[in-house]
Amino acid sequence: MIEHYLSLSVLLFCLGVLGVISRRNVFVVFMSIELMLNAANLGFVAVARLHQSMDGHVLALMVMAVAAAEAALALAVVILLHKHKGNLDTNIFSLLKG
Amino acid sequence: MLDNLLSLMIFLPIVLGAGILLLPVGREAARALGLAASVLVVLFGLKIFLTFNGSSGLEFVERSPLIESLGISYHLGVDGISLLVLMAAALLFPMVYLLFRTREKGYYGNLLIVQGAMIGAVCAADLVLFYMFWEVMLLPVFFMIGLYGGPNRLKATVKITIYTIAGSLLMLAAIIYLGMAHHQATGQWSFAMDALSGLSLAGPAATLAFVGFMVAFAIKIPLFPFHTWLPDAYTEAPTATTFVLSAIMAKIGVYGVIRFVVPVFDESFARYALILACSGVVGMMYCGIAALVQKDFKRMLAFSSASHMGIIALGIFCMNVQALTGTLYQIVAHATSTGVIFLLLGLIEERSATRTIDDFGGLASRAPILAVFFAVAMLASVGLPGTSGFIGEFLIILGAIKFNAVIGILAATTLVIGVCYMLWLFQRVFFEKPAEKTATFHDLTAIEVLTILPVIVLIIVMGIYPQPFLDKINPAADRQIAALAQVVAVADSGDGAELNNQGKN
Amino acid sequence: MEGNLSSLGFIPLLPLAGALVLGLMHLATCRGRLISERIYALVGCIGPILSFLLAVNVFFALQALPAQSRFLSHQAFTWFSVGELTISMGFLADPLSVLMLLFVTLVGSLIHVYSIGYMAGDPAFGKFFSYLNLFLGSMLILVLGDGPLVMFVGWEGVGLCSYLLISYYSEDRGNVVAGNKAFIVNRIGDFGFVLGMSFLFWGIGAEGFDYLSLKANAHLLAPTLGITVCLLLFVGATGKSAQIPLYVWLPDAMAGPTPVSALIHAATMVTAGVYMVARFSFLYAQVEVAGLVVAWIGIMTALLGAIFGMFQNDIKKILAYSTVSQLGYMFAGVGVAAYSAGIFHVFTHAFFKALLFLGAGSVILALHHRQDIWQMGGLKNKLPITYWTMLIGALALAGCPPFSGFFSKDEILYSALAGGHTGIWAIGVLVAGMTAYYTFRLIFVVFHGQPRDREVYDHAHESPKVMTLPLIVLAVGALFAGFLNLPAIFGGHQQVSHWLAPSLTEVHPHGSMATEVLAIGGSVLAFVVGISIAYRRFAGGAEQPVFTGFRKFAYHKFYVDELYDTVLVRPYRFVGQAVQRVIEPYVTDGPVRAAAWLYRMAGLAFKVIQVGYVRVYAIYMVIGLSVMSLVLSQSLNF
Amino acid sequence: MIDTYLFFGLALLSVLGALGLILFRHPMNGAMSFVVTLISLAGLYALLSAKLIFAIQLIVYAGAIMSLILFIIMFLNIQEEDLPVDTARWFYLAGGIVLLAPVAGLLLKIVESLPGEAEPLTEAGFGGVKQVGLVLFQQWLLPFEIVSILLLVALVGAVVLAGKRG
Repeated sequence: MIEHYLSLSVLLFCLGVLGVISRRNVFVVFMSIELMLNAANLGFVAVARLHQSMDGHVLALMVMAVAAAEAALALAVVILLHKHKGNLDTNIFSLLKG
Repeated sequence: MLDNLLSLMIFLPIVLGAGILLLPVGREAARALGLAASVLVVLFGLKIFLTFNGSSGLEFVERSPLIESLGISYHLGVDGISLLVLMAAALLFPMVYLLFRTREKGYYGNLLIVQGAMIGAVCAADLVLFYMFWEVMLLPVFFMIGLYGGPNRLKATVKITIYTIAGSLLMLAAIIYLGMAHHQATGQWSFAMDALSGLSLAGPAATLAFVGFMVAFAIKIPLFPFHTWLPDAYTEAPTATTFVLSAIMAKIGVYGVIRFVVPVFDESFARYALILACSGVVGMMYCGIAALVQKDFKRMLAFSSASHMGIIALGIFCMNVQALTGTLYQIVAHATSTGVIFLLLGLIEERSATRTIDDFGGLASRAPILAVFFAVAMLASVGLPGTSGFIGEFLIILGAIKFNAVIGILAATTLVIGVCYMLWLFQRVFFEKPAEKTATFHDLTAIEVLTILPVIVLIIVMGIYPQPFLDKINPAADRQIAALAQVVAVADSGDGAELNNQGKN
Repeated sequence: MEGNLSSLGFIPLLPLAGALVLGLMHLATCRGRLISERIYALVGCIGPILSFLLAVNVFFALQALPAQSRFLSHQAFTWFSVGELTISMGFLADPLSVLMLLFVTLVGSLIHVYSIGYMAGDPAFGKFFSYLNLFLGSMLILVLGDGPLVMFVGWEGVGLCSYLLISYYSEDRGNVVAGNKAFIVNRIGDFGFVLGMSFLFWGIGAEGFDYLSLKANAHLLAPTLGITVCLLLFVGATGKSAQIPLYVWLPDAMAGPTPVSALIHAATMVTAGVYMVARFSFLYAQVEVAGLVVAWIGIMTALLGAIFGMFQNDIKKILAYSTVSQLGYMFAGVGVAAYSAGIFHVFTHAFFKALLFLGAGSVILALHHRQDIWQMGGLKNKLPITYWTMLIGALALAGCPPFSGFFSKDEILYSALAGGHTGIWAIGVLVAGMTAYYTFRLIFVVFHGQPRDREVYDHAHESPKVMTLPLIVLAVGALFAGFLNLPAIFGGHQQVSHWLAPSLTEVHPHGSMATEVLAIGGSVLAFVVGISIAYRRFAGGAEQPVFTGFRKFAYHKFYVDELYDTVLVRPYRFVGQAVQRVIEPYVTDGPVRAAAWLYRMAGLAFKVIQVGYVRVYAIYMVIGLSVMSLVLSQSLNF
Repeated sequence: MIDTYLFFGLALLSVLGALGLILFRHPMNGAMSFVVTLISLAGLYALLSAKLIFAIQLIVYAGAIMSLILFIIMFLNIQEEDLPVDTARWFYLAGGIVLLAPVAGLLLKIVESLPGEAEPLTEAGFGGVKQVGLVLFQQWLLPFEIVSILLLVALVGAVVLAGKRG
């Protein structure tokens, strides 16, 4: 049964990656990253169930904390970017172009 | 407190330097602090010199584990080989603070750090510790040239940094190889010199490691053809940095070869000594000839310094006690003479705001004391008997002739080559009619005279009565040559035979 | 070691201390003249004179010893000691060095006194005396040093002083260039000297590197090494003593003040090479080939110097070439193993050549620094003391019996003839004739005939006593020094040769009476012929001739300077330029620059993939992840 | 048995929600669809007896974080014409799938090779607040504290960034 959970986790993770590489909207990209984090969380919790150990839960908690921190910062950045450029297209932020 | 003299000499300047950089300290305060620290270091250095026994082993040893699992320890010590290099690194610095006052505080901070790191590199008896100091030594130079240098400083500083780091990384790889070789041989990790010099290394990997070390040191010395960073760096660096580079840092390269390469890679060293000696001699001639046509006198002296370093390095490769002692002696002799020359040059540049040789003339009549000081240092650098330069140069030539007559004869051309460009420089700058830019030139002030005078006296004393210095060097040099001779005798076949036969002559 | 004499160390130390004191005095007061010339002169002369007195003392101490053990030495301290090399700062007084010592300190003291007059009014009076003292101290170290290395200290020291004094009037570029030339050419010689010493050390020096030990071990030296050592040392001598091919610096060295020319470039320093060869007589006696090379180079230099001397117009240049020529004689002497003859000529030459130079200085000063002999004439009446003393010097130089030069020169020529070196003798006689010719050409043109420049003549005046007194003393020396070594044929006992014998390794040739008469006859004949030609041409007041053909060629010194410039100096500079412009940037620095260029190119190439879009970077990551997964799933086994 | 049905139901919902996230054009729709995923994930946590995580998933994720995102989306008042045009979206998707296939393959292979099967029943209190709290504050105290610093930094950073004037 656990492998179903883990397989689902893999599937969700891949969908998250697809979201990051196929979309240009900052929000969608951001939420896709959240999706990947959640996929990882599912993996943690599933394996915790498998081993009857709650360390996985703790890790999941930490991931959530990180996700929260990330959300706070990322959204602040998004607001800034929107203020600067008035746009949400990731392709217009290309200052790193070599 | 005085039990840890070496640590004190290393970390007093480093800590103070870091403090000056990080804390809000004024420019003059930084200079005063630097001066105080360097004077303290001088006192410690003198104490070490006077209480040094002249045994062949390490003295003033400090040892405590640093990374125990890898056998890396904080291991310091001084022996006859490092003593005079240590003296050069310890004694010359106060002059810089006394003579130049127009720099920013960061400059003094960097100067302190570089001094501490150099003393650390000279005293380290553990390869990893040595490597750490070796790298720390470069950083302040990077800042001093990059921030306070001449108009083309960026190019020069990038070149010296990348060039030197490239060499250092090769050395790091070689150090790691040595540690592993020790681990394989004894089952224990160690990077201590005494442990590593007992290894018998053979095979292509050992040769590669030897090359790694040699390249690192050859770049620092610099040995032909790795000298190309030097003219730019010496020319663009502020004078005090040039002084540090030429008078002391280059010597640490030479010292590194003697201290680390010769005992550890004795076999490879003996095998490639002839090639290395050729490189030294060719470098001496090449740079000497190049010096003659320079128009900028700092650049000319940069080439001159490189030329002398060729001869100094040659002394190591001759593998006999005269040449080695000559090299060790010449390290200090050259540090003092070139040091004074560069410092005086800095003063001249400060006063007349030019470095083009053609802009000068008649300084001897405007500034007779300066001219006398310069002349003494110049004569020492061309190896006139009665100055410190002669003893070392003669011993090296003598040893070179024993090693290989052709090399010896070529080495002796330094007598002529050196004098050609030096006299020409002296003529154009100090003699002839006073030029426009030197019309209002004023002589050294009392403080400047008092600052430089001790070194001038040292140059002459070391030329007339060198034996006390040589007594401290000799036992260690003897021991090293004896160890080397044993290896050469054991490995004696084809190419080693010639050396040995000449040695018994 | 037959005895220890600690006063030996003071002989060089006194002038050196004088130099230091004078130098400090000069430096301390150079901005305003606070110290009068009298004090400088006093301090400057006290050292040399005390040294002279000490030297006399040493001479008597030595004389008191039995002939074969006339060695006094003093080891001041261990100079340096490394491995088998141990050099002590030691001084050795033996007959040879004491002879040198006596005349060096005597002539040196006299010239110091003379300089008080000659340099009066010079703005750097103290500096001049400091240099002069330094020179004398170095020269005394050279003479007294008990081994080649201590000698080398003095050897280089005198070279330095020579440089400093030639460039003394340093505002004039020409003088400085002349000084540089002297120093560099001397350094080329020193190059040979250092190599010679080194080879000698590895040959036989391990047992002790002083003359006495070396002499004791000389027979151990391998023959080929012996030749190498002798020739290399002789290279040193050619530099210092202005022999072919390194003589070119000496004529230019006349740029210095005249007392300097007299002391350094005539009487003392330039004879150091001869002294050195005589010092190493135990080596040269072993390898005849080396001796022959020395002799032939010497006699050819003598000939060349004489030829050049005949066609010069500058009074000091004439004397300079004459010095070159006489030095050639000396080398011919020591080359044919007549060491005592060579040294004796050094000894007499010091007197008469110093005398001639000082006389020339007196003339130059009288004429307000005019040196062209064709502006002089008829000065006999205006400068009587100078004239008469110079005449004595000239007769001695020309080899007129019984002046000192005659005996010493004759001794050399006789030794050459008796030793079977007829060619050397023949050239020697020819040169003797030429010497007489150019010497009297100078005397006649300068002192006889009518004044060529009336105004100059009217302002001429005899020099002060402080200058004429040394002239007179030296004239006495030039007149009588020859009698010290009177050969048997004139009823003498050759005291000097006997005195020198313990220091030298020489075999006196036993020529027949006929040889001796032939030698003397040749010399006298050459002198008579030379002087009569000079008399016919110049005694009546000839005008400056225009040189053409060979004479012009000789006047321009066979264009040797130009040749050296083209063959050595210019190529050297050219190589320097090539290194600077081509080799340094493209060859030695080439690989470094190429590496930097490659790095930059690689950067440009990889820049393409840095598109700047976040999404693309994510794709790169996924690509990497994908590749890693592929590899892992191949390699992992479940 | 029921848990199997529940699992597949929730799994289907979560995948559909995720697909909605990456396919809907407007971020608002995407976000609403993502909420579905998050809630169904919370259900899955419950199925795995992770009670505390279940609760936190609902409260913090589906509640706090998502409402923050939605708030910002609405705050920025994004119009249809502001949205970037996703050119060649299908190309990227297809390419992404091709690239991700080996990754997913590898991961699934690892999942398949997991040893053993979970106990059907858990201890009483597994995943409860108290038990997780004990683990958290006993074995994971230091990381927990570090996370608290991280949150603080994020807080300060957000304030600084948002406070900047364009």
